[in-house]
Amino acid sequence: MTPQTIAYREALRQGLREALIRDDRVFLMGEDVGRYGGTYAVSHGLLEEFGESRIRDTPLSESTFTGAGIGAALNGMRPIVEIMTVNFSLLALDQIINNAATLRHMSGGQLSVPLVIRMTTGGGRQLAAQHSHSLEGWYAHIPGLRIVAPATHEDARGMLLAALEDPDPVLIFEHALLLGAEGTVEGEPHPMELDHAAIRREGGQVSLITYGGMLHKSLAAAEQLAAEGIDTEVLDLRTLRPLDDAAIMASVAKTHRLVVVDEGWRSGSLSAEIITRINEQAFFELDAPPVRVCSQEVPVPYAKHLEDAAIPQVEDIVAAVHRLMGGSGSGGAS
Amino acid sequence: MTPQTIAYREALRQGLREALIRDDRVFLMGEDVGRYGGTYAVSHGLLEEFGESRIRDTPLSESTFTGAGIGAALNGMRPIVEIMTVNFSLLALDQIINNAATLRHMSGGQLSVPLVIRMTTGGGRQLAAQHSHSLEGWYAHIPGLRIVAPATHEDARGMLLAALEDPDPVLIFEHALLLGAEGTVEGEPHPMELDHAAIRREGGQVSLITYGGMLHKSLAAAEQLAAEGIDTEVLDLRTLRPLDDAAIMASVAKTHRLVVVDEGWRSGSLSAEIITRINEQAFFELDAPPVRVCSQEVPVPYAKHLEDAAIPQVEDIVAAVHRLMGGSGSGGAS
Amino acid sequence: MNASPPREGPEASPAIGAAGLDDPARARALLWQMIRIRRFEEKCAELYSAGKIRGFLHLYIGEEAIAAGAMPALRDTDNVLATYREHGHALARGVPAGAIMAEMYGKQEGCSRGHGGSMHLFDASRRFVGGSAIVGGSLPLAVGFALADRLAGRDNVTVCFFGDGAVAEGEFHESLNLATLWQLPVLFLCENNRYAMGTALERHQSQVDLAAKAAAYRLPSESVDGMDVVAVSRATEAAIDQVRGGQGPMFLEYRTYRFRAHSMFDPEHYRDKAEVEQWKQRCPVETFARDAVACGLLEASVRDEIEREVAEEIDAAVAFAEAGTWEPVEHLCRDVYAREARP
Amino acid sequence: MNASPPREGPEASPAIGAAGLDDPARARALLWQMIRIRRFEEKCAELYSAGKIRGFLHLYIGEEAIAAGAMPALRDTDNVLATYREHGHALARGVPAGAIMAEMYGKQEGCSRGHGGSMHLFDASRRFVGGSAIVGGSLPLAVGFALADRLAGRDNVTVCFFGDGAVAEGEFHESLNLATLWQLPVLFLCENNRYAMGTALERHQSQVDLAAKAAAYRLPSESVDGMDVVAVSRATEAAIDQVRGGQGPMFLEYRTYRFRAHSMFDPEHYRDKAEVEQWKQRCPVETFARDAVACGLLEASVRDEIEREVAEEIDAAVAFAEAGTWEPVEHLCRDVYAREARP
Ligand SMILES: Cc1ncc(C[n+]2csc(CCOP(=O)(O)OP(=O)(O)O)c2C)c(N)n1
Ligand SMILES: Cc1ncc(C[n+]2csc(CCOP(=O)(O)OP(=O)(O)O)c2C)c(N)n1
Ligand SMILES: [Mg+2]
Ligand SMILES: [Mg+2]
Repeated sequence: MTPQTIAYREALRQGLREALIRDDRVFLMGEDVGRYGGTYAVSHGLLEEFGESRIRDTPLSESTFTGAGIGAALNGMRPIVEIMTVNFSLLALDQIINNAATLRHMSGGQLSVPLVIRMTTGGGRQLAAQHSHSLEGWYAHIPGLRIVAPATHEDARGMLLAALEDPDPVLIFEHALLLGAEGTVEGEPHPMELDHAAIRREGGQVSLITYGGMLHKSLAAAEQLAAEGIDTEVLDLRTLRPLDDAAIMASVAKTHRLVVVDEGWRSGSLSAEIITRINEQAFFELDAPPVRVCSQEVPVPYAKHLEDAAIPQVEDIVAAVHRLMGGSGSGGAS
Repeated sequence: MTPQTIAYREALRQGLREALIRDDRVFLMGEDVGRYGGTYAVSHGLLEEFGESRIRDTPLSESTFTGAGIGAALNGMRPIVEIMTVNFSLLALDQIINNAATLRHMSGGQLSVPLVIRMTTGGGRQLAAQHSHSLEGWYAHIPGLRIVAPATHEDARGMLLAALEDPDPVLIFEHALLLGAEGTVEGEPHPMELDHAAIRREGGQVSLITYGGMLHKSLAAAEQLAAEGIDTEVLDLRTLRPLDDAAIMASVAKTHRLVVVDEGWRSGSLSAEIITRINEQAFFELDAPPVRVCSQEVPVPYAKHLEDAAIPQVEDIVAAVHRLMGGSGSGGAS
Repeated sequence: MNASPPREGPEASPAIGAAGLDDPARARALLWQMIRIRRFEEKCAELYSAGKIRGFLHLYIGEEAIAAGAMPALRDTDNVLATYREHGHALARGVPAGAIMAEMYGKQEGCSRGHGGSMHLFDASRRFVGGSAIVGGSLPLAVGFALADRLAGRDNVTVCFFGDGAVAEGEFHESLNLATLWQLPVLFLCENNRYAMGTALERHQSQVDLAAKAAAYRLPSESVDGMDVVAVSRATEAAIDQVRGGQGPMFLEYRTYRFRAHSMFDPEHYRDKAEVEQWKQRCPVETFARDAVACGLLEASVRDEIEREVAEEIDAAVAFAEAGTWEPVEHLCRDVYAREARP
Repeated sequence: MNASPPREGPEASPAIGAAGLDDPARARALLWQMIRIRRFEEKCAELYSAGKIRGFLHLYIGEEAIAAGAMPALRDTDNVLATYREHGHALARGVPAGAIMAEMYGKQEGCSRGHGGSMHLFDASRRFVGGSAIVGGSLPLAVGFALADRLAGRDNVTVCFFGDGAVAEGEFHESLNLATLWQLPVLFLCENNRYAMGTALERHQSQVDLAAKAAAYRLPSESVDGMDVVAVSRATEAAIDQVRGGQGPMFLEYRTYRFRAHSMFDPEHYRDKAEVEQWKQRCPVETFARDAVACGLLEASVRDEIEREVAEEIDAAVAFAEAGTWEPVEHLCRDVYAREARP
């Protein structure tokens, strides 16, 4: 089979379609997933193909339709809940943390919540502070949740299928800026495992550790750096909880220098967790203090030049690598 | 004036009382703060003294009474919203993040939200998974919020007064296990500033960086370590956002070894942020990889022996220091 | 079915009572279940004082007619969701008393392996998703349980117990709307004991007639005397039949009262002793026992028999809990995920 | 005041219309405001296509009678909260068109310094806390604004505009309960345009009569023809008087329709063109202009006059926005906190 070139949104839709075909227990529920065709047109056409009982438009009530997904999962179904964007998921956090993440352990292992929650995440489209959060790294703090961030088209299509096979709640964060991007997938839709990070570019001098929307900026930065003769490895975490420590440490053991690139606000970001784990597990591999490139600590503003300045850009990544390779040793954060 | 010995809960009450006396714009609002006397008896007697219009019992509706606090603050009042415990604050997160933290910047600096939100936090009372969260470090990820954690009786009494003078939203986390603990306060209630960490015990060989409920366990550990001849400094962060980097770096520059003690779940905890900042600002001061003592990554269980094992204990802190001083160099996390 | 006007005091509604029953075996079973719950909880209070039970403990004493009257109307395949005040529901649903008691001791023989305690009783085999300690948090779950049954074509009913306090939470609103919109087989069961902790109904609801409030979602709703086990039983049976028949969700308000404090920490500043005493006159156990004997449905001796049976069962439950074992600390992080996972 | 039965189609209610007015100056002002909003937004759509405005843009076209009719009833000291579909409200409240346009350009001369864009228009000096992009998120704020006025002894009213979709959110429920319980001076103004994005009213509300739904909280509620600027104006004035009088909160439903897509990205799969066309027959601008002339309240020439004035104002607004400047990037993190703070 020859590879297909499709938009990320189309890869997501192929995954959803395959999931609905494979397993009768799967259904999709959320605001405007049906009649409207999905806010970002991801689920367009699925209502016509699978009908109202499996493609369910909900009222505006994030807490309750998320909780209903948990209940349906407890009662034998394999629901896919779409929360339109991560920004609105704050309304459903009680259900996600106090129920989805907790019920298995709190019940002594009796209950299982095989639920998938999908949401778009990230900034970059001038939607301002209430519509530009990147909270996937923040969600990764919660035991009981599995957090994934498909950055490639294969992952966009296949991580959903793997997530549906997982007996625990999986949150899938789809970066809004990727939706229209073209990429390739091969063969029929198939599950893409959730356990391992993936090296997207091999390199020997410095590691860029990243995920989701920032993968592509990191790859672009690596290209530029290659032109300057800096041989950069790019590691795509894929799953943010649990982290693939082995892959992180292996990359660090190879390059001894790293930059974490993460769209979350700097303080308390996932990047801090990664750097701390490296301190714990590979401290003496480090040739220089690790550096992170994160979002500025500001509610993301509307104006394009301000938004661009708030969110990590390719130049910021390149500059961070320069700082790191310059070896000043006091690499400040972006 | 001679110092008074009072319970932490009484120190909190003195602060509340003083706030209500000082400023007519101050009122207290939350579930059962009035008739019931406060779930933890903190506000007991205030209804009788200040009346119903200033001590307001609310229905169970965390999102709305928190949002109403934001609205009242925008409209000239100085509300104190009590969310009974951090566990229920998840229901109010949208208001806290998308409104309280965001409105000043998003309005171009026009709006101000001088709101104080108080809540109890932490485990240790066998209340199980849904009632034992320690999420203050997680809240510290959010720009626009000020996060404080009074660990001493003076701070319990006085940080509220300083918080009310702050033009921005301040979240005060009061550790449930401290409520009954006795301690001293001096003189009349007065504001305790929010900007600086405090050294609670001077030492030269290792720094314990901590806050809130863990301060007392850290001090107890330092006592034990002193008996063994290990000279331990204990730094109380007091404010978790913004962090007092200068105080942290100064302590590290003095001792060159540190353990962060934090009741949050390990991954993505505040401890990771602190260790990462030290990497960024004082990497070459480190004589050994920093170590953290955090909660195990599990919803906190009910049974006492399991709960004790889930939450950092004095022995865990002592053991971490031993590991660090042993200098194995691969200090794993507790 | 429509909303009836609110009753302000503890007076009984035009009585159904024991007189409405004609089956002695059923009368005995109802009385037995109420006494069993009462004595079990009195034992819990005792064990709490003795330090054997810890954490929060919320007693159901005074409200037993609800769990005892409602639960027999359910099938094994139906689903039950409840709150942190759920000992009575667990017992009535058939969760063994020993497993409940062991849970409160924190032993691994407990119905939640000691992870949950009093507020989190679970028994998947009995479809009892009992314990939720976030007020209102189980309503959305109930909607989801019902949705799953509907999608799978099973004619099960999901019942969800919650308090008057939960009615103020947004999830109540969202859940009633969604269940009604989708016509799901869920029965919302509000145990209106007139207080949310220390906040009286009229201080937390602008509309104190909760059945009328529910009716605004266009689902059938009704109020029942929750101190009368026969009235509870009848109303719940009828509602379950209707919901099982595919007529969409329903709402029942049980008007009741808790005789004890909210939890073991509550000093009860907020209500008069006299009010409590007045309601105690309507104790569901005593009124039903008295009426059942008076109308010849039960022999006077049955009461003692039941007390003996129950005492034995509770002694055995305590012994079971005492003999239980502590889960090894090394197992602490098991069951966070089904697949073994690094964090 | 009580709930009236829902109207299913776009037919007018027993008309008030221009005939209900006798003041030509007022008629002119109403027409002017509606046309101003209409033309302003048409310009926005044009500028969006030209790439001058970015992000989300939600047009109010079709609903102008509401902002135009309601806002004059307010005092300067009253508070106005709205949603992301708030250009009309901002204009009617007196926020200068130039400041709004500059905001949409992202210029620092914008009413939110370019930080907010179309969805977040603010003007503290006019007590306009316009833009909230979280559906339902401003209802609790409105309750708090009203509480502050009450506590401070000021007789201001707070009005809060929101859509039919917001009625499904938990915060609607909690806010109506709290405002009614505490009898706060807040007026809830629901712009029911029959769709929440692509989800029709009857597919998101089990009770489609929203005034009846609100009445369940025991606050006075009423439905108004939102396509009739005079009806809007009358009902809103009466409601504001009543709320200001200290009679507690009120709820008004304006029945309206949006003529355009939900946002610039909406392909409108979910509704028939015929439905839209039918509603356009009731265009608030055209019907009012026609009636006002027909009944002799306005000269036919007034329409052209207004169009000229408005075109001038909008040209000036665009020029102001074009001439606006970009906030220096170095100021990015200012105004996160009032006190300069390290993170
Ligand atoms: C969301 C949330 N807020 C607050 C609490 C604290 N709390 C526990 S029980 C309770 C009162 C609940 O009252 P009600 O629903 O009437 O049930 P009852 O206790 O009377 O059975 C409160 C406020 C909680 N557990 N969850
Ligand atoms: C909490 C939340 N959920 C979802 C959205 C996405 N969204 C934006 S507008 C909208 C529809 C709102 O409909 P309605 O309240 O009727 O207002 P209208 O747009 O019709 O004026 C939705 C679902 C949001 N902004 N906030
Ligand atoms: Mg109650
Ligand atoms: Mg609408």
